[in-house]
Amino acid sequence: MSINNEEFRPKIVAFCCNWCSYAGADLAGSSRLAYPADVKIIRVPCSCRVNPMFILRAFEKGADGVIICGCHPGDCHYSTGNYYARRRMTLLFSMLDYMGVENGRTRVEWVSAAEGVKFSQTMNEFVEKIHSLGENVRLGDLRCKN
Amino acid sequence: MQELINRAKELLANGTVARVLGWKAGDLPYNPEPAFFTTAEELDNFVYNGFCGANLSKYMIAASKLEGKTMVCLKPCDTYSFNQLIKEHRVDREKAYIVGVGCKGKLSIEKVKDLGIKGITAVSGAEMSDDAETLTFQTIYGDKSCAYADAMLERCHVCKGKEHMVYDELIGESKDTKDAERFAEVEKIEAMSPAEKFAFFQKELSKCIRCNACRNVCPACSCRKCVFDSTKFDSAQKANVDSFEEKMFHIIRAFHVAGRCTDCGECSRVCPQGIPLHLFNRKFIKDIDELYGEYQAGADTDSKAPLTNFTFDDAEPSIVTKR
Amino acid sequence: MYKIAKENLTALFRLMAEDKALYLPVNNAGQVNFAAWTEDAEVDLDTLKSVKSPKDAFFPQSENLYTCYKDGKKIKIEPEELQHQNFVVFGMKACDVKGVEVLDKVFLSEPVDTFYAARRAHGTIVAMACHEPEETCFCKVFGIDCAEPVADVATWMVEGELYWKALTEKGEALTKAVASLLTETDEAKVEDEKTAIRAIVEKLPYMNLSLEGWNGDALTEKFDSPIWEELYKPCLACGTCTFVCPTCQCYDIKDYDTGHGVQRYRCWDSCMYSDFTMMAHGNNRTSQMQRFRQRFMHKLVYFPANNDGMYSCVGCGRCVEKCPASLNIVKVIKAFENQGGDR
Amino acid sequence: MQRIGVFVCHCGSNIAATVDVKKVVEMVAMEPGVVHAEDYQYMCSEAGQAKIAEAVKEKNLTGIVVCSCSPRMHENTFRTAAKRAGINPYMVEIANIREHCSWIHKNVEEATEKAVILARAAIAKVNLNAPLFPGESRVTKRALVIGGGIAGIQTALDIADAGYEVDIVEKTPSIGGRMSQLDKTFPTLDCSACILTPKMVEAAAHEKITIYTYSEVEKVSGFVGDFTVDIRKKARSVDANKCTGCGVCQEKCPSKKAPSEFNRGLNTRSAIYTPFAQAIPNVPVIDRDACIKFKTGKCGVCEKVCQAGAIDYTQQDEIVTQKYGAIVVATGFDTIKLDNYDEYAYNQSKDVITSLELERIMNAAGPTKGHLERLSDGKHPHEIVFVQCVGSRCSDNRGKSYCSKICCMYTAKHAMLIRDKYPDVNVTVFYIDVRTPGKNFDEFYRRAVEEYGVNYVKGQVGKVIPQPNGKLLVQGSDLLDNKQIFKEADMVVLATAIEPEASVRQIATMLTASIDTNNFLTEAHPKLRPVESPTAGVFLSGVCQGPKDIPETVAQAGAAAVKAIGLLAKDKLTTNPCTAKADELMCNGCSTCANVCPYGAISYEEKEVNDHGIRETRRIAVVNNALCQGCGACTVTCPSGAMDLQGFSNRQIIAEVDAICR
Repeated sequence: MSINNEEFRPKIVAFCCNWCSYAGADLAGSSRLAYPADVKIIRVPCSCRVNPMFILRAFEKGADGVIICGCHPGDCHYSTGNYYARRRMTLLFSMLDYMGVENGRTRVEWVSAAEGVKFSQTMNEFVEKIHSLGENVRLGDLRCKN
Repeated sequence: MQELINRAKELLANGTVARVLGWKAGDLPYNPEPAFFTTAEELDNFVYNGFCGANLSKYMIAASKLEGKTMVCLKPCDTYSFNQLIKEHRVDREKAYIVGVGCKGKLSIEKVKDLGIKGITAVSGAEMSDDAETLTFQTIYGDKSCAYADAMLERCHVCKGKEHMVYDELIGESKDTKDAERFAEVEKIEAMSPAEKFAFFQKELSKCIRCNACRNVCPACSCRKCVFDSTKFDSAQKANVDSFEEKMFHIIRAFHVAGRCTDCGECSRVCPQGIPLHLFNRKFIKDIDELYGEYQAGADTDSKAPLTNFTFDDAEPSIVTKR
Repeated sequence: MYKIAKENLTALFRLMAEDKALYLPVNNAGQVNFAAWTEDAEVDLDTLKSVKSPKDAFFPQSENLYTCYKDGKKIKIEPEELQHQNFVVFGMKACDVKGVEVLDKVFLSEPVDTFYAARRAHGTIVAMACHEPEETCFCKVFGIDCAEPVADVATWMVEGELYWKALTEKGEALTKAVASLLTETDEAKVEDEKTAIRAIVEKLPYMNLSLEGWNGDALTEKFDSPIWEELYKPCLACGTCTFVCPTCQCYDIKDYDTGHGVQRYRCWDSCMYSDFTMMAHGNNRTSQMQRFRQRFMHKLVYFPANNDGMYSCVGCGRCVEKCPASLNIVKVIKAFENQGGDR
Repeated sequence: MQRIGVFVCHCGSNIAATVDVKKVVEMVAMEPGVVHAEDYQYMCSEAGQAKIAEAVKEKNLTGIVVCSCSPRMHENTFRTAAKRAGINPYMVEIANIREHCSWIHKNVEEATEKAVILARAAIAKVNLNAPLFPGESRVTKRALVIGGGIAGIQTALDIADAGYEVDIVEKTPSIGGRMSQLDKTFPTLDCSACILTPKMVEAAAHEKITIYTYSEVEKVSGFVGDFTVDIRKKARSVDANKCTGCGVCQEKCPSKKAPSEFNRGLNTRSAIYTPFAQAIPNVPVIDRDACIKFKTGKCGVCEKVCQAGAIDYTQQDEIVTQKYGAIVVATGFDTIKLDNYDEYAYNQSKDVITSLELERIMNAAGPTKGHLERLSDGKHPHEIVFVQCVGSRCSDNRGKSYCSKICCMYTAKHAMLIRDKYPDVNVTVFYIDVRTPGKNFDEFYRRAVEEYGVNYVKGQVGKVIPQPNGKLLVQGSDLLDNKQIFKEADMVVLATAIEPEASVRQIATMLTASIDTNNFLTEAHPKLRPVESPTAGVFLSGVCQGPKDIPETVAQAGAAAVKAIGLLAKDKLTTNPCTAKADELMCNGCSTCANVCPYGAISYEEKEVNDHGIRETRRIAVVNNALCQGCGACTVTCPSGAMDLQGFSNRQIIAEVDAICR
């Protein structure tokens, strides 16, 4: 497989909570479960640390998709963080959808430290979805386009 | 109005309050301004009519820091904002003497002008005592008139009701003005295709001049330093070069007041470009009502706000794609 | 003097737009602002005032100054190109034209603002007389005659026809370029229109506003007045008045990281904002009262002091219409007037 | 501006095989702030760490980025190395170019490009890092052990022997746990009670150990070194101080129909009961659901016969609140429910039993007094079939995906014991694999086959069909002979999968300890920190962490005890410096942040501030650093961004986003 420059190569930011999803991504790594290199992970202590501004910022700077991964509801290391994240992200995603931004560009997935397979599968699916949506043109700052 | 002035003078005279927060007559028939009155003489300029749309609760943040109590005139919808400010410790209930004033719907001069009425030198029918259904204008281009309801602010057509949520005493009667569904406009947009939705908001937001009037008038946007003015977040903005920043600003503005916004409609009232900003806030309100149970910010001072609350079986964010 | 029938205006715009950019009042989502003409644009010449003044044709709300690119550890700087294409601003009112004159004082005096100067050099202003002035207008107070705008070209809309009169060389050139659509006529109708407009102006409520006492010498007296303390109170510290104003000229310079370079741009600033003139040590105006005072002192005292008595207000009345708290420059002037009387 | 050194690790070929590390070094050297970049075989080695120290010294570094394996692996290593080199440990960031890059990508060009981007993000973050300094908090020198089985008992004994107070909370009326239900233990075949009972007695007699039986943990607050726990002591209806343990009440109790939990419901017990003869404490409890007195108000026999006057029908649940420095979870296991396995006819026939039920049948104190007999008709069996992996290693979602680990050995044990005591009984074992790693384990299994003639059949049982003659028709497959087998058996014994005790979920939630999808508690590191929970101050002992046999459980119990002792031995703890912090000039005092804080770490103060010359008293949020765990919930709920998280600040995360998206 060689890199074709013509091909659409999405920029995807994945916010992963330190305790479950980041570990899940580590497990995907140590289990050699491949997913596209387009996904870049940012470690946050908890999904509740993800500010909607981070997500919009990513889109502003040219991201084509943003995914937030946290512990399964009930399993949050901080007991309640992902519950808050869940409400925040639901409302934010709904607003983006309301404004005509394709709703497949954002996603929340709960991935435990044991779910390396799920992490890899989720990322593969998400990248595929972004490929089908194509480049993000509705929510970016033109100045950041190359 | 006279009853209000008399009561204000009385409260000033007997020392109950140190000042009165109300509206002062403007230099045109339709531009009264929010004002503090400290003497009986100043109160001669006090006015309360259909053009007194301004929600005075936000001025109480500053007034709470002053010596003595402030008599503040709040319309039914303003009291929701005041309650919300109490809840967030931004105003001191003890420093306020709340006179709940009656309301028969507030007027928008923009709407009057959109009806082709210009050069206005005098208005009748906007007084609170007047039950007139019609507004009459004297203009330099002749006399004009329009139905009161046709000149009403959008928010009054979806009025939350005549009840004051918090007050010390009530003066004046209120009128039912609701004649539209609160979420009808939101539903209309929700029914659009993504491309239509995008085009609609792109067009509306392209008018934004980043004057921050919507933010600065908002009683919920009471931050000492807004995140958009702050270097601490690396998000300071002043004006756009590209259309993205308006979207960022308006999404975040609405998000930050989600669950706190009382839907007072001030943002839409003050926008110099007539952007229907309430459509953002009301979308969040509608989602909150549907997903987490009906919630009216400012209806009380102790309930848990939807975004600082949760249940174990809340909807997953993927519900957005499923609806 | 020429004229053109209202129904032929689209042809006129199309012709002008052939080799120049054309800005004119366009209704976008219910609001009229100056925007580039396109075939689909909903041109609106009837609305008296655009929400924003047309000053951004010469002084845009934001514009790039230069871009820095990274080249290894070195930085490459590319300045933004200056305006080099000719353009026309059509439908400016007398007050807005005067507003540009105010901006000229700022940007064309040394050191000359090259971005602004390039736009001025390439822009032709076609002004339009005010058919029906409104109650918020007070341009006459500043010596402006809205019946007879002074620009490259002056126009009047009378009974379905646009009357056209070139006043400058640029105006003559533009007239020549569109001559095929114009017909020659006399000035009789226009004279009648001017008389009618001037008669209306006399009836406007702000006509008798007095600027007495407002001049460059009034600095200390006005600055130290206790009136400001009361006047500013309803002010919400938004930037509406400054952003709709045809003469407000303050700007901020900011950097934007595009990821592959840094764009340095300038954008309008507002003296009403808490971070206005923020410097490393903090802010030299710490209260909203001080910022509020600054705006009016600048327009009515500091500016005339530095510009031979020219006020930095043209009486367009936009702030009167748009202030969310119903504050405005007229109320300020009047407040001092009353105070003067009491003393 | 920072002076950043970037160190790119080859990790042998783990990284270097897929990521062009030289190229990464070359690219990152051009990033703002980077003054040094190099690569090395193993950055985590002594020599690798020495390179960091050297560069810090030579280049005057203020920040360090290590491009290596997951920060969950070596962040601490490099922080410590930085500290030794004289840099604040929090000036170190890790770019995870192994787990998140080299191990999942095959294309070198692609992987290298991604490694560079991940490094850039880490560099962008370090540019905004600030030195952080841990605070201190006190340690309460007392441990709580949740669960009184062999794991809990051993942990408690070890901690107590080191001189610290320990409380054991056990939800049943006696300590002893699953091990007390076992008859014999493999591979030595010694009697379970004989080796467990002395431990139980020792624990009960230990002056540093307090045992709360018939008690449950109700609420946990606080944090490492300073937990506050509410323990609910359920009403026993018997005064433990007066009871002499004579047992008369149990004899005389007229209600004897309650199923015996200890005997897995194979027989019944009285309403007032001790679960088994060697119970500790030897104080009965009244099962209020079974007791006639509690159900009808009439009876009161036990009260009449009790010489000591210990019966107290009015006893109420009691809440004991205690402070602890460390908590050990030792909640153990249960066998899974077999409702999903109709094919084994467990619910249809009394003669299909689980292995744990067989333990009770084989035990002299069990329902059959130790005689091997069919529960349906009391007849002596001649043909017994054992089925292994019932619900273990299950590929569908009826059972468990994992291996329960102990079944192979106890099935061999059962087979051997039966063949030894009843040579007339034929024993057949159906197995998928026989797994016998462990000291003397394989020898043990081979003895079963070779010496005792147990018939091992490789294959699974498809169906157990109860026959009209009372026998059980077992249909299985023999994979080695590739044929179907039909066997008429008198008894079928199912080696049922084990799963964590159901209450562990609730306990984990209270402790904010994470659990995996199978409800096993997650260890802080699967290899290197196997007895610690990721939640500081919480340790894991026994099967609650994963399937184990007794020796492993005891070993882990000791290890957990040592970890707890290590914590209790400290007078003070350094706290995580990555805590939230409010900017007092920006804070509105709106209380929204406190509403979402799970630790109650935020309070408000009326504070005099100087806001650029404006002096006033404002209501301002203050974070207690010892309580704050650094989740960041408050930072997002704060609209102005006044509340920020040190180490994961808004600007740092935004810088990472920018670096990735550019």
